[in-house]
Amino acid sequence: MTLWLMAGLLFTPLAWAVLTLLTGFRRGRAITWLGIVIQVLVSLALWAVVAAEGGFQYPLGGWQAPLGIELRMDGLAVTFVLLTALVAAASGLHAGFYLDPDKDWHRYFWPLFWFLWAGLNVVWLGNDLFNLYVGLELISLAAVGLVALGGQSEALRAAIRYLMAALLGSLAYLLGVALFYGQFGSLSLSGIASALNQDIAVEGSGFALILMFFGLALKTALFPMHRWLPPAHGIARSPVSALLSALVVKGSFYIAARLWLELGATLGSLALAQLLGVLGGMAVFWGGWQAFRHSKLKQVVAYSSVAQIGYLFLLFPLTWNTTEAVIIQAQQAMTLQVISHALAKAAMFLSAGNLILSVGSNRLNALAGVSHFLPFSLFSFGLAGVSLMGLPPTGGFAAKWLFLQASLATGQWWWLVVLLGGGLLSAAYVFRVYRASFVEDSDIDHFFHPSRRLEIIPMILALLSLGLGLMAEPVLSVMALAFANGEGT
Amino acid sequence: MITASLLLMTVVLPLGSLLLAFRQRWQKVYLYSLPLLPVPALLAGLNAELQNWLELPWLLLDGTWGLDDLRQSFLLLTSALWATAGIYAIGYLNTRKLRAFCVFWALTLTGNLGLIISVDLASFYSFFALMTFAAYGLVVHEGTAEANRAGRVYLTIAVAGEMALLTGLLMAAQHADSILLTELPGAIANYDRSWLIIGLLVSGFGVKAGLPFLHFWLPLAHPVAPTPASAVLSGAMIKAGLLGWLVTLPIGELSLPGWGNTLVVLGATGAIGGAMLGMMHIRPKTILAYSSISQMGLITLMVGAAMANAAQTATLLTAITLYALHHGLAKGCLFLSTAIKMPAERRSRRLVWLLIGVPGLSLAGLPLTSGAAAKLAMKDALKPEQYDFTLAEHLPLIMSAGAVATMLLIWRFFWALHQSVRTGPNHRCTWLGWLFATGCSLVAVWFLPGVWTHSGQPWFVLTASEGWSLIWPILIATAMSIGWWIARGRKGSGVD
Amino acid sequence: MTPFLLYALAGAALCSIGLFGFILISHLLRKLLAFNLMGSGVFLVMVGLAQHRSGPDPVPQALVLTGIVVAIAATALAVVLIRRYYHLSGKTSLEDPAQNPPPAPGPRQAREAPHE
Amino acid sequence: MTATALLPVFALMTSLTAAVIIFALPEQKHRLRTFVNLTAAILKLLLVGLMIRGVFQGKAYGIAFPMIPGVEFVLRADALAMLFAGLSAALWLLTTVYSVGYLENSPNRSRFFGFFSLCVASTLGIALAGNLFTFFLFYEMLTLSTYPLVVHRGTEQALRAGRTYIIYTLAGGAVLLFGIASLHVLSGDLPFRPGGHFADMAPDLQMPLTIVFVVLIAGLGVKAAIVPLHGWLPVAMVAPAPVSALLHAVAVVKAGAFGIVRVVFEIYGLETAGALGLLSGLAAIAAFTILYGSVMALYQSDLKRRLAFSTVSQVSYIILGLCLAGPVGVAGGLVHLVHQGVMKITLFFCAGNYAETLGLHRIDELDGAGRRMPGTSVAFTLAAFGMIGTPPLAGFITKWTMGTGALAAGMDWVIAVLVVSSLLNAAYFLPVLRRIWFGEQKDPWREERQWGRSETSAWLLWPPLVTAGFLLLAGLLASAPFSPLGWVELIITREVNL
Repeated sequence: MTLWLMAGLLFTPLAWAVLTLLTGFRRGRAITWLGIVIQVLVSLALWAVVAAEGGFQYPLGGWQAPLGIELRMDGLAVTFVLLTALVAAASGLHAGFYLDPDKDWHRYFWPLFWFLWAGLNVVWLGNDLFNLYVGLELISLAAVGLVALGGQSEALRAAIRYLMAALLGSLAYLLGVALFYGQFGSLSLSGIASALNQDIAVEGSGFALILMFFGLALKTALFPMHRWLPPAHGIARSPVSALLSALVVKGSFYIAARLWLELGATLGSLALAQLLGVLGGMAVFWGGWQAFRHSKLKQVVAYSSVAQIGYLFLLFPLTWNTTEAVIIQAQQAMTLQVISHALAKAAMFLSAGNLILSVGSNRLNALAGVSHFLPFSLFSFGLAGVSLMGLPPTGGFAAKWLFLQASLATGQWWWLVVLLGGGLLSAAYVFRVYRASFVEDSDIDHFFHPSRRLEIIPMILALLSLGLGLMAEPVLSVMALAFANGEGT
Repeated sequence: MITASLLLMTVVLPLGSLLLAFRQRWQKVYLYSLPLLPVPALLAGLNAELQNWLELPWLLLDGTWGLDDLRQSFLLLTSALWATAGIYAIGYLNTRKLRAFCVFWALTLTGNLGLIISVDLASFYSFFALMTFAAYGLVVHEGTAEANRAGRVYLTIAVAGEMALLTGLLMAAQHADSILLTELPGAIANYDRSWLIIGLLVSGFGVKAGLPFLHFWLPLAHPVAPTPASAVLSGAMIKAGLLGWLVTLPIGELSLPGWGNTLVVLGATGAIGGAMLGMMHIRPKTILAYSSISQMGLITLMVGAAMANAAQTATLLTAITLYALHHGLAKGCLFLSTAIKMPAERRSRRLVWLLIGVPGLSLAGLPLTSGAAAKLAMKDALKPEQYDFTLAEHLPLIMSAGAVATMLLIWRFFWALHQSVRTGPNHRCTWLGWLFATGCSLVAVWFLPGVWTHSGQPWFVLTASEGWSLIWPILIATAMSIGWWIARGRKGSGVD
Repeated sequence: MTPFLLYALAGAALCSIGLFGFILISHLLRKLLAFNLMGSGVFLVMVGLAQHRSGPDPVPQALVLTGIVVAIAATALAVVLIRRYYHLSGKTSLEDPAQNPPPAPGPRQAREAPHE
Repeated sequence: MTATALLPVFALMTSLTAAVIIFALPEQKHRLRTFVNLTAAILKLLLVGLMIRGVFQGKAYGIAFPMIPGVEFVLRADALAMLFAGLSAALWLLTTVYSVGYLENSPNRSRFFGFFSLCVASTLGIALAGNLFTFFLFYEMLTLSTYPLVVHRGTEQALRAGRTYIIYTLAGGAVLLFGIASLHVLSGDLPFRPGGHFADMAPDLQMPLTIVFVVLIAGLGVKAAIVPLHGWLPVAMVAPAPVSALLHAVAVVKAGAFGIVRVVFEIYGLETAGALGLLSGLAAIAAFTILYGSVMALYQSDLKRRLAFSTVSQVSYIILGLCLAGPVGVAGGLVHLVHQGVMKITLFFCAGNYAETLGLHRIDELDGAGRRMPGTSVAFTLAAFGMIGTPPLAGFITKWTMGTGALAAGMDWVIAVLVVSSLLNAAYFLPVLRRIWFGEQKDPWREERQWGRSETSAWLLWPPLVTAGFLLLAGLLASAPFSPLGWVELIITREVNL
């Protein structure tokens, strides 16, 4: 049973990628939707399985590591798999209506979309560092291609910039992998961890970790290395931006988090932990400030991604040699933040796309008077915004709450400034959008109502991110399974 | 049962009458119904059995209404006055802003009657406030600049008074741990900071009672109101303050010479100073207002004495009641008379002047009038030998001076009235109301409970026998005014 | 000082040279070459370091092969993008258009070219 | 889970579903929208009424489920909750009626009523919240759902007001969140419990608890408009009259005050708070706020602004009442929660009527308005006298009870505060009344709208009349069992257990 599920999970994306490569846009769309259905069902099934029986290891094709590929299927992984399925499905459906079928290069959206999905699944499930690398590359290349779909030179410029950053990042990561392998002769996280536990940390392996973190942080667009993200996410077509902000950046962060949780205790250091946290905090403020300053809707959303990613990096200082309870709390916070940001940001980008479609402009003040027409998209945008602000009952709030708890428990009160101040800052830029939509002075009469199909999708995502706060308990309980049965952290 | 319904009607009828204000075209009806509003109160005063409290558990903080003999006589006075003034108003008022007048009349009436019949603190204070604020409407009714100014002064001082009251009552009630007025005096009596409460209450009610230095609003407000309103303001509402004193202050509970002195000083100031100030004025209603201050001053004397000596409370209370009744009625009909137009033909004019004159002289204590009775009562209630507080021995002097001053002021009033009076026909109801009032003041007063006898023999006789002690202040005053008249070279005199 | 370590150090050197170029050079193609240089450096490190244990180790070879494939794919994509970018904007580097005014459009025939 | 347990949820749902339906309705479906609005309001009133009856008979309604690890979502209907819930439910119905008339043929109605329902839903949630966390949840929801109402007009001024409002409230929310989180770290998830949780606390907890208390009050004080956190309130006046009415009478301001009540009674407990010496400080601030608000009100020439400052002062009565820490004083404070709501909403309704019917906003324009709009003016007069504290109106009951409580608690200076503030109230209300009733109309009304024989639209006229009736009855029948005072005494005997 699980065999089939795993197979479905990994191979449908690749197979569909090849299939859609051969077809035009419309047929590709039809095929894709079929694939989406399959993927969603599979992911749900797997989630159910893990929820019922807990995580398990899965050697691909029966070959053991190191030569074979071994997949780990624990609660965290399966949660992210399901999240991916949801968001990707939403973006895929939305893209089907949103993209213009008559632009011939749009047909490439489908294969890239599927490659991306495949890469993501590999990253969630990958258990040895090299597979993770491959997955990362797959993601990056597909993502770059998607960005380039924008067509005009600006898009390409952003894409190339993105590509360069991504390549540099992955090389740094690969170098780290090389050093690790050189030291421990093993590629699986658990293998390295056990090796570390036997003999004390070999000097220099800290450097490998730092290299990897540098690479991953670059791909995750952590504060000083975030410059490539806003143009790329801003210029891409809305469904693409949704995918990128919601999932792609999370991929690299996910690897960083796993590295830290398994190796950080021995290889990491207080300085490193605090450094990452501080960079995250600065990302929160800088991203928020930029989002507040920008006048283009999608730029605002893109910069808010920079800010939101910053929160994730609080994981590192909050899990640095503290009690198990706090570590769990921080991990839960991180997971919730990833999920809720993914849902909210996807909803935001999709609805932003609809709004831009409706008023025919990317500028913020073009939204004046939009609320006349009660566009669904505005509500979706608003709800997603609530989640970004971290107000109850959204998932964003739940995450913030847990972060607060963790930082108070570890006495690292300075993160409160980040959490509360960041929340206010995000409120500032979100309310700038609301405000713009409430302005009455311009009486716009032209307002193109996008089809309900386009509007309902972001609404669903937004509602999910809203409900996550209320449903946090069960979600986290599944996520915790992996931690329960030893495997992982 | 009958008592309950009467008491309820006392308040409900005037309030219900407000419904008549809904339609502009009903205002005439409303006007004609004004005299009927106080009727239930009148009946209640006449035949309600006393000390029979009516419990209203849901009202405010547990309402209790009822009558004792003090309240009964005040109720009679007030309702009678309002009734006659009501009749008078029918004739007096022109149709302008009629509806507004009726509304405020009804509200003030409700307040004034309600505070008399209420035994619990909350309803008492409620009605008191209602009366205070509604009376503003009567004061500024004419809408002239003068009226507005008077209204402003009135309201300012009144609100301040209300606050003083609220505080005093609060503290008293909290200490008594009950909101029955009957409990308050005892509680205040044995309270270490009773001076504070007493001070607040004295000043709070003093605003209404025209206590000196709290009286400024009174000569402004009473005259500018429409005449019937002035009559009730000066005749009835001013007594509300007095009633407040009598029911809340620890009179008869213990002797407070200090307060006795204070009140006596204030009373003397009011009695004489008020009269003196009144002499400066030429407008009849203003003079009457000042005379009210001076009369209340005399009453304040008695209150002071009562505070000073618990033993004398009983006699003093009867005297005070009597005086209050007499002054209320007399002052009422004097006020009403200010707007009477003189008939052209000579004999009937004489008659009118006579009818105006007698209540005036009764104020000064002319024998065979209620005034004489009141003065005698006061005299023997305030015999100095019964008291031991500092100012006790000056009381007779003050009283005599007061009597003289009163008489002087009355002459001044007659003269001023004579100057300002116009001849012409009067509305039927104006006559009726005025005659009723005069009748009450001269005749009916004798039949009021508690007025009939004193130490066995009827007042009426007493006033005759004690004649001289009453006459001489009148004579002195008359002589003085004649002298003054001659000095002014026969230019316009008192009566002709 | 085994030869393997030598390989590793050489790889490190290549890496840093590549990094140097990758950061400093603004011309996109040369940037790409610099990246490939880095890539080979990393692979060299991988193979080199892995050897110091007893006996040859198959795993790094496999890894490096895979790595090379990935690198080729990346390079190919990069080349396509750069070419397209050049045709659209006529520029070979990524300076902000804000700094220098929008350039003359690239070769016309390239724009019309159907296969683009 | 029985139906009784779900009653609070149903009550909450009525307005939530109403909101959703209304958002879905197209703008021009006015009749249908009004119908939905009123049905929801009435239904909710019924449900709350049911709960009140149940609670009176000692039933307990509630529902709880875990939300975030270590935190529960708790809805609970106790007597205190019912006090607030009943108020909001009753006033919601009236305000809905009023706004239907007020917003007749103005744009964006569907948006307005949608957020309006959300706003009321959150108010009910605040009332029913069973622990600080749930409270905070609805507290923030309230903030968000009121913003669109404040900026409803969409004018530059409105938007600026909205900005001020949101800055104040969100900042306050953040502070509150900090307080709640720290409290949670100190002692876990704290359900509201009569007598509080810290009756016997470890001495080393005292310092942190004190700090947390200050933080919590600061957070809640923003909405409760405690000086110096009141800045948003007068500015928010640009909102349409029904919104101001709601903001001032039930929703926002009361949410803050109610929160403070919960914290003082059921988190810390009066004794503990008193023992930590927190109440006296709070009392001082409240007293200052009372006087400050009244003084400021004197200087306002715009009717609504004057009312706003009067709110600033009036709400602190509630807080001051708590600080009296005796059964009577507390009763005075709690009962003012209701009384102030009824009186203030009446005043705002009337102000709205003057603005809508005659286009009057400034006080010096009101001359002679009484003769033109007697009904409205009577309501206004009653409410104003109530505010002054004239018997037999609701305000008197408050002042009397608080006064007695203050004396009982030996805090005589409170009497002085009460008296002075009453004087100030008189000073800024009586002139208005004088203009309304006795002023001679000088120039024609700004923009008069005729409604035939009636003075204004029935939708606008009746709500203030009804509320005026309430505040009269609340005073007259104060001793009746279901009067606000009666209910508050029930609360005190049952839950505050002093």
